[in-house]
Amino acid sequence: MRQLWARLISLTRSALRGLSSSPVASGVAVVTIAISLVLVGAFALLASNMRSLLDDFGDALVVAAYLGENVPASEYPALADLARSVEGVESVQVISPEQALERFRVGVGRGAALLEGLSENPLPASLEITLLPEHQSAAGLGVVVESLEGLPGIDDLGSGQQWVEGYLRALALVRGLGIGLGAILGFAALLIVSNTIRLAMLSRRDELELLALVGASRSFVGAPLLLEGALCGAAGSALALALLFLLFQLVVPGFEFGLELLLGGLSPHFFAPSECLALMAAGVAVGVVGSLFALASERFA
Amino acid sequence: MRQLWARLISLTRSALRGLSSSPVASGVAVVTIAISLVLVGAFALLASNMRSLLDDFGDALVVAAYLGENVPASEYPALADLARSVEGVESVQVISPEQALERFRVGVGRGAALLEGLSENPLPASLEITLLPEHQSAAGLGVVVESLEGLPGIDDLGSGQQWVEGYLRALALVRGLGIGLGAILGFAALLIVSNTIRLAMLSRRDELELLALVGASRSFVGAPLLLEGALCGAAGSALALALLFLLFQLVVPGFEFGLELLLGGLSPHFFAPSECLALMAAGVAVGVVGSLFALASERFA
Amino acid sequence: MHDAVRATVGLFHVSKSYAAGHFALRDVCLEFQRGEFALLSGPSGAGKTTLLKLIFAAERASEGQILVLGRNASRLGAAAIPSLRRRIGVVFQDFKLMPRRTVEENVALALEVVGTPRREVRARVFAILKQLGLQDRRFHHPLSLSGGEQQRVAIARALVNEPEILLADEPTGNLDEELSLEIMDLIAAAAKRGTTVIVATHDSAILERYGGRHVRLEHGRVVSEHSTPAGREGE
Amino acid sequence: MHDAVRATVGLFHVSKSYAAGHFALRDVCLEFQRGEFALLSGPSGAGKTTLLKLIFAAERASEGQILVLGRNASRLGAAAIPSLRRRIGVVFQDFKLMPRRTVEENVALALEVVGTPRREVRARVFAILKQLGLQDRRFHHPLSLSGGEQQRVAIARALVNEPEILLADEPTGNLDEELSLEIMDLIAAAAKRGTTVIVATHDSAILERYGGRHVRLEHGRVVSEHSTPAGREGE
Ligand SMILES: Nc1ncnc2c1ncn2[C@@H]1O[C@H](COP(=O)(O)OP(=O)(O)OP(=O)(O)O)[C@@H](O)[C@H]1O
Ligand SMILES: Nc1ncnc2c1ncn2[C@@H]1O[C@H](COP(=O)(O)OP(=O)(O)OP(=O)(O)O)[C@@H](O)[C@H]1O
Ligand SMILES: [Mg+2]
Ligand SMILES: [Mg+2]
Repeated sequence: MRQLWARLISLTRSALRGLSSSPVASGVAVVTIAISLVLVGAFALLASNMRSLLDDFGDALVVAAYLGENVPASEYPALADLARSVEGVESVQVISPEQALERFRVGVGRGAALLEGLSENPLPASLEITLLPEHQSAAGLGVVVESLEGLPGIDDLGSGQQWVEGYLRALALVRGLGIGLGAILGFAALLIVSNTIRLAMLSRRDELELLALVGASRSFVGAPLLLEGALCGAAGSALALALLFLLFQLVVPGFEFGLELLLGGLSPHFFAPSECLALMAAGVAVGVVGSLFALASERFA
Repeated sequence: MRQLWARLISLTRSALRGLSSSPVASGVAVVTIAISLVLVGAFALLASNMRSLLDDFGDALVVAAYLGENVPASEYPALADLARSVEGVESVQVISPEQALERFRVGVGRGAALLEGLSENPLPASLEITLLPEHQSAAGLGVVVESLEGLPGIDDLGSGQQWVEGYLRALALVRGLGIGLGAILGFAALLIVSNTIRLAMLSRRDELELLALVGASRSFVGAPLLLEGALCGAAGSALALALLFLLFQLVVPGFEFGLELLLGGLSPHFFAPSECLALMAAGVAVGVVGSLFALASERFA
Repeated sequence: MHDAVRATVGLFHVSKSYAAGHFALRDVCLEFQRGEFALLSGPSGAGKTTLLKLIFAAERASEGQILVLGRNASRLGAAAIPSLRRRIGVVFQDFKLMPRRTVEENVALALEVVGTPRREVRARVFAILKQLGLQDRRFHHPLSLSGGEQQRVAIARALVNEPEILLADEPTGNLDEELSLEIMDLIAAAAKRGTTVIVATHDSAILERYGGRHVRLEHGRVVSEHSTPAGREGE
Repeated sequence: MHDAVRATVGLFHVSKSYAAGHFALRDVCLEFQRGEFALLSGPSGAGKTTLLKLIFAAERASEGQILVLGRNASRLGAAAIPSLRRRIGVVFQDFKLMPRRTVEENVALALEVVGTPRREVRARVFAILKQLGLQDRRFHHPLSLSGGEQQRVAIARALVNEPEILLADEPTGNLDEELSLEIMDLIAAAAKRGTTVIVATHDSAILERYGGRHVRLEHGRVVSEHSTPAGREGE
């Protein structure tokens, strides 16, 4: 146990010595890791905030059946029961014109200014029809809409559908960006970091070659280098977190209106502590993997 | 003239010799530039395609005034004239129910399957009201909507507005992403590239120091290094273009449906030749600027 | 284990060619015993450095067998090389010091690779640096040392470990005559303690002063070999 | 222009201290004339390399003035240093060859920095390599050369340019006696052609054989200085 401890201390010491003996190369590696992680992190932050928005979309994936103006309020429950019997419908809720206006106000945030000039409530009463999960798609929606269309008292199904359609596009957009850019970014960060560490090692090649000449085993050379990679990764991700937090604090107030449009009524949130830890872990992992790549690509013997 | 030519040839020769004398470092620099440009380029490609979509949005920023079912087709022109007299309105076009359905079919692409089950045309006739440029905003829209509301024969103004609202969000989203991620990406790429070139120089520090010792002037040392940066940048951006093109060819068919939703009916396009050239130029510029940074941060004397 | 074999270092019909057609060493047969002190001489390019490189497995022989401390150095796998090298001290012709480490760290390296405890490392490094007149320089970096000081650091690193074999390539090229002899005495003393010492040198003063075994290489071949029973170091 | 001043190199009360309190050179006054051949000796760490470094402006004097080819080397701006260095050939104690360039490229460098046309570069590089017995090695890389071969490449680079001043720091440390004298003759011949030559050396054979001016440094001070009217190189 004490043996192991001593070994760890001496390992750490030689890693730190390695880092400090080539300060420029180490600094560059740390900064590069930080930049890469800021990129990935900024994207993750956006995606995480957008996901909250998408959860809200789940609620929006309902069919609103606008009732004709000549339908008296007393008939609303009966109509709702009728709608409930349609296949693919999970639940039905009655929305009075007043409720509809209130919702619209909350939903569009500041955009609600749009409605202030109105002298009377233009919104009709409606049935908010939630679909069963298996019908929550464009095709499923079509089937349900077709069935609902035949019901009496329902004036229009179009509006809600258009909303949903607009949101489906936004959703596909965010997903597309998420998968595509996220994958490219992550992969690029890994490549860049491993290249940087490789170059950092190259600038110390003479030293590493000498180690082999005096009989250092592969693990004696490799272990501190991996630890150096891990330390660079940790330092880089800490720096990245700090930068992201700063960016977050600076950007959020400036773009308040834009973000409100983007995120609906939700206020933007930073990473949770566990997510911060995950980012740190990613940094360390990227550093270690980079060192491994570099070690594998350079042979010191 | 021949002097200059000879000077250029010898400069190029010594730059190429410099690159080939440290193949690993040069290779890493090229790959890093390529990766950075793939990131920026993939983003630019997406943004450029989305811009086409946004141009389409311009057309969508119209108010559709749905006419009541009891209004006979013969009164449409008179109603249109009336709408034209509202302040802020640029032009008004009459859309018959048949035209509306056709448009909807084209607009949603495959999503049109949604409409196939319909036995009769559910869409009403409408007036497509284009706003003057200065009214093409949420607030301007509000004013016009208010005026239109008082006109006879108009049943509903809501639907078009909701469409617009949904799109406004998407627009803000794309703009926000565009400004934020684009700026971060570009800056990050520049930092990463200049760091990489700096490290590549570090691995040849002995050589650069010697040049100073034998009396090489700053320009004798610096000029080939800048040219090396430019060559790395050119090679990197060529590689990036090739990768992007490959990515484009691979990704587009796989995500056809998603992209259709994202881009509406538009088919995705790759960079125009002039845009390719711009990317190359960006690569060269980044390489040169990176070399300048590196030269400024390292003093060889 | 190496006591069981006859010679500490044995070369049997060894040839080395870096590029086809040109031989740096050709059909060399030599044996070096435990505690032997051998001087290797010959003109520039004769193959002295190559011979030493083959012994500590920095190069592989093109032909022939090389036995070092009971191992076949010409056939050693990459994993077995470090353990062999840890038993050999080498003074490189171009010093090979780590420019970003202090003198102390450079010398300590040879002890660290064999896992010596830190306290012992410090004591032994200090002792050897003092012997070589470098105790004031121990926190300096190699680039801030004079040529002769760098050479002495390289010698300290090779000796600190008390290796079973000491290979020294032109260890006094940057030293004045007086210092040269002082340091050669130190190297010769290692042989007295049982180390097999092989020194490549051009220095005629050293060749005249030290007895023991003299091997002369020319164009990669051993052209003369003689032993004086006791040199000055035996006086 | 440099003909107008009395000495090619003049040091006036020059001191150099790398770290506070410790002087590598102390109050040195020396002048070297055009075509002079001077040998600089002294124990390891005496300040020989430091003296040479001051002359080609690789270090700055802590005190005193240094005139080189009519310029004040101790006050030269960074922009003026290259043009001075192009008129000085230097053989570095540690060679300082570019490991990733061939021998030919290494030597050509000294001509390229002064803008010599390519054809002439080739011819002159070949000629000097031949003089030094390195013509077969010209496409080799320095790491694949023996120590003595590397040293000769360094000498070739310093000489190829026919500089007005030649500074050589221990140029024969890795050469056997015979080759040493051959190469010293080459260096002495440069002095005959008008080059001011300053050679730092420990080699007693060279010190005995060559006349001219002998300067001995110890602990950073000039402790003895004498001239023999004509050395062996005048025979
Ligand atoms: N790595 C290599 N690749 C190709 N040729 C080499 C290499 N190392 C040495 N040589 C050649 O092998 C020959 C012997 O070199 P070696 O270094 O053994 O000579 P040496 O006796 O040590 O000479 P010196 O006294 O000059 O150091 C030389 O001609 C040299 O050019
Ligand atoms: N860059 C430096 N920083 C600090 N001290 C230095 C530096 N260069 C040299 N010294 C010290 O200055 C003194 C003189 O060094 P110098 O290299 O001039 O000696 P030298 O006469 O050339 O010796 P040698 O014959 O061993 O090469 C030495 O004690 C050395 O440690
Ligand atoms: Mg040798
Ligand atoms: Mg010196």
